[in-house]
Amino acid sequence: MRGLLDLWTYAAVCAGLFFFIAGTVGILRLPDTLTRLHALTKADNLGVGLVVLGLLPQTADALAALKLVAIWAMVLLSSATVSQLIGRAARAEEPPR
Amino acid sequence: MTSAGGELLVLALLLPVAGVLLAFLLGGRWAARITLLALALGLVLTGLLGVRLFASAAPLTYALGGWAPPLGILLRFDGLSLALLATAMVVLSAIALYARAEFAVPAGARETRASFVFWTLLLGVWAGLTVVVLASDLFTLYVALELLTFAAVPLVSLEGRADTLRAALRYLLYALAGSVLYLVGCALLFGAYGTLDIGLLAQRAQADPATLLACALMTAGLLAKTALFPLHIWLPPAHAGAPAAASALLSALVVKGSFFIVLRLWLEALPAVVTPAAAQVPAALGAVAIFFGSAVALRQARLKPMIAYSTVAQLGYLFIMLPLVLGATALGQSTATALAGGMLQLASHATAKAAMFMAAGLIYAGLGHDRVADLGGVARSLPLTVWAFALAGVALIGLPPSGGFLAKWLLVSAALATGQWWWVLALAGGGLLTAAYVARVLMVALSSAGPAPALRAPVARSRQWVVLGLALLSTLLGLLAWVPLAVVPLGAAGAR
Amino acid sequence: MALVLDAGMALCLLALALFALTARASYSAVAGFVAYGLLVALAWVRLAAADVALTEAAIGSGLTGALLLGAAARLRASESTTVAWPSAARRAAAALLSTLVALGLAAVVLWLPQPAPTLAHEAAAGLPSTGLGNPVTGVLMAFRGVDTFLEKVVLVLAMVGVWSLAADERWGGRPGLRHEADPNGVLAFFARLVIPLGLVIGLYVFWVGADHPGGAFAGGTVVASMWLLAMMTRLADTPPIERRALRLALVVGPALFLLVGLAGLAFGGGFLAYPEAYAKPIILAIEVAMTLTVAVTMALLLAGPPLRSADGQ
Amino acid sequence: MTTTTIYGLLGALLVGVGLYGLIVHPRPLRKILSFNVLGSGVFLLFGVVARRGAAAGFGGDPIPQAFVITGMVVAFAATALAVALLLRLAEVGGATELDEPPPAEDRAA
Amino acid sequence: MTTFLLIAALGVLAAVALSLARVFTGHGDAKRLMAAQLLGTGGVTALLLFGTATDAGGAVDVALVLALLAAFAAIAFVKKGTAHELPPAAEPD
Repeated sequence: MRGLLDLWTYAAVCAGLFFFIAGTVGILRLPDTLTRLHALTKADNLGVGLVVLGLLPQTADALAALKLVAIWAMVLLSSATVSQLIGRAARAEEPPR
Repeated sequence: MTSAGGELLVLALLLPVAGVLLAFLLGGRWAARITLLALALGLVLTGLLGVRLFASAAPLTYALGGWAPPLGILLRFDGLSLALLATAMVVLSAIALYARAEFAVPAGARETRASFVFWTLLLGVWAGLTVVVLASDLFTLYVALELLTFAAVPLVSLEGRADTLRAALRYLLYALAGSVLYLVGCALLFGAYGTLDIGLLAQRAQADPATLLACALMTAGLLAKTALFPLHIWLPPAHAGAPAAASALLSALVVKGSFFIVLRLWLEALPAVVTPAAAQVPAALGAVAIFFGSAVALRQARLKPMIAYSTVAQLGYLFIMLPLVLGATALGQSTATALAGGMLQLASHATAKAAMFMAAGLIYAGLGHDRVADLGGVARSLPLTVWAFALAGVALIGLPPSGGFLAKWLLVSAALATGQWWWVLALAGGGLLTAAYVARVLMVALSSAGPAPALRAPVARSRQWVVLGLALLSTLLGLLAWVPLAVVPLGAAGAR
Repeated sequence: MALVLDAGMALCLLALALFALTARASYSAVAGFVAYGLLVALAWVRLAAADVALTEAAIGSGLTGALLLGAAARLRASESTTVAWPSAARRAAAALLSTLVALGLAAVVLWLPQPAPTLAHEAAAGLPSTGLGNPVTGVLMAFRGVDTFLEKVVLVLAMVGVWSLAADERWGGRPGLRHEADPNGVLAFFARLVIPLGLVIGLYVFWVGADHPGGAFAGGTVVASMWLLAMMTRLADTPPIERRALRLALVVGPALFLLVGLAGLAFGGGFLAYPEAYAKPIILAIEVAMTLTVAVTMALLLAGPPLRSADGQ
Repeated sequence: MTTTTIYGLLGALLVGVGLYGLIVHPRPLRKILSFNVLGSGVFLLFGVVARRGAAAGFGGDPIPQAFVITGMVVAFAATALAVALLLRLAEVGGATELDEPPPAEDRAA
Repeated sequence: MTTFLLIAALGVLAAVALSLARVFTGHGDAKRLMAAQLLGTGGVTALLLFGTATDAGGAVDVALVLALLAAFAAIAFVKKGTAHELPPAAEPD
């Protein structure tokens, strides 16, 4: 059982890390703000989410697990809000081509 | 760890703090009332503390919460504490009486900005100084330094003009840099000895690199806060730009707080680390400050900047005390003469400088300006005020029977006894320059040529009497020669 | 591997500090500093100081960041493009001094005595009589309670100082400018969701502080940031500073500390000595008051001096 | 090389960087920023001292950790006061640079 | 497991640092906002990873507060301490 859970952690954290790296590559390589935003939100939502999911089996108790989920929820919420605002700021700065 | 009468220390600590909290909560006219009531209580309490200290002939102590150092914090009250606290109480009371009219809430208003800020911060300065004299833990002393900084800086910009705001900001940045440097030293000392209690540090401290670096950084930070040359440049604009009552508070008392911590650090926490040779450095800076500050004061066109530069000079005298005390310790002599001389200089300057700033404030209030060249004949318009200015000047110059005279006499004796004759030059030369800038003002003010200047606004007699009383006290301080000699050695450095 | 992480973080921190110092525009520098504050909080976790990490996360990156960002934005317009730097000689002298201090500190820190002196044993021995499980809370509230008490007084004086910068005719009014925000906009929506969550987190951080990392400082600061969020999204306005209830909230923490101390003095135990049976409830009561005071003070320190009259104009 | 060594060196370097900025940078806001960098360097030194004193089952000596918490709150209050002063100065007087000689001589005219 | 989680934490931090370098060299509010958001999430993730790896007490609580305050800082970026919301144009509905 333990081994299976650890395997899940390895897999999920690796996947999360992949999205972080993908997000970074996106920010470094993509041409304009809106497309970079696309990359950024992948890191936020999927990267954090997968890492949280991966760490869940490693937590000691239910409260710690709850806190992990709350962190993810918070990141999702702020990411959704902030990317809205970034989009708007981008529209004001660089008019659509 | 708690001595008999230790509860008095707690009450002395809580009184100004309770004053701050109550004045903040109630505000309005209550702020001034609370301050005056608390100061009256504080004077009584200081008297009681003095009596208890003499009776026990040993420091009063109180272990807070029953936790003894190194885990807990010890309050400790010795002769040096009494000297600073008594001075502070007298000067604070005089300033409060002087400021009562200026910072009253006018009829019809519930609360005004200047009144609320002045009274709460005056109580804040008192609280800070009380913690400075009582704490025997270097971190508690850091909090005390911050109390003083946060109480002092807004007083500078009380009038809200751009130049005072700039002076306040510069002062704040200097003070913060000083605090942080002090804090680095605390980190090193704790890392090396596992305590910041002054008594325990005195037992444990050795002259190793960590301790030396800590001592150097802490001293540098404290000197920036005390405005010792060349870290003085924040002081003149800050002290000259504040309202007179606030200037008196800043110049007479606030800078003394950080100086007092230098004494605790050098003479009590780290006596095994600092040497008489090391003490030549701050004392030499002090000597430069005496000549530089006085010379610049002589060239000021206005009264308040002149008095502010005089503070730069007078602070220099205080630092000459360090090599004299350490020299006496090294030679196995009694440190009482040098300590008493230094503390008397502190008390003398505090009373005289507060009186002088307040006299300048009255002249400003009466004439609407304080340009020295245009003060001709003001002695006939405001005789009491000019008398007060002259008496304060006598104390600053160090003419008998003033406290300044006795202080310099004691310092000169200590210098000769420890074979450090060169400090006599600084002590004497400074007196001459001080005489020059005081005389320059008095010659104009007392001139009989032309008509007496008309007063723009009436100056209340009661306020003039307060200033004169304080000036008189500083002039007569020298007659009380037995007090400092008896008080200061009580439980001070070396008697631990 | 942990050391590689530490070294990487240290390099990032140093780079961000240098960036904050050298960036041309103040606004960028402050943005760098916000990032810096966040990383410092991680460093505190690495130093096994979770209480400090919580405080740093709440104060260092959160409130200080918001404060400096606001200042940089407001000064942006008045910031001249060129500033007169000190002469090369003065810069060199300052660089020499700073380098000497840094090198001296580095050398001394490397050669601090081994084994390191510590008060952990004394703290562990004293902790049971306070009823607390978290030694840092024990130090802050019991062993060195007077430091905490006096530091609260520092906050009161700082509050007076910030308010003292109001114009005379605005005295008694509401701090800060009125924020503009659409009550149906995305920000308000976000705030409505986050504020309740944040308040719960703040109270949780305060509550666990008795036995686990947390406490009044971090908890109060989190609550403060939620109140500020409500102000920024116009769900709440700053209260007029003449209001008696507000003044009470700003002093209740130190005042309760003082009263409890006096009671101890009066009933024989001594100032700030808590009777062992009631130590924990008394400390918790002080901490509740303290959390309120910290929350209100931190938020209003950030809001600045009163700029509007009491009726909000 | 240990964790405390790395953060000790970092703390020392940050003190240097912050001190330099505080002395040299002409803009007050950047001086305030430098003060915060300097402060966090000092706090890290305290943190290293605390970490080295780990004993009695605690991850660090709680006394220096408490010092840091107190210091951080004070540093925030100081930053708030400095920023308030700076903004008021900008509002009242325009120029915010501190290094020109103070015109104390002529203001009462 | 420990080493793996630490490497993952290092990876996240490295990724964030790389994109930060890019973002900080650019101009405009949108880029700075992206930096703030990215650092917030990256920092929280790295903290969760190495907190679990080294069993650091309270690391999850710190991450919780950090996530909350990162959101707060992001809003402060948008509001910039001024009374106005960015962009100055009215909110679309």
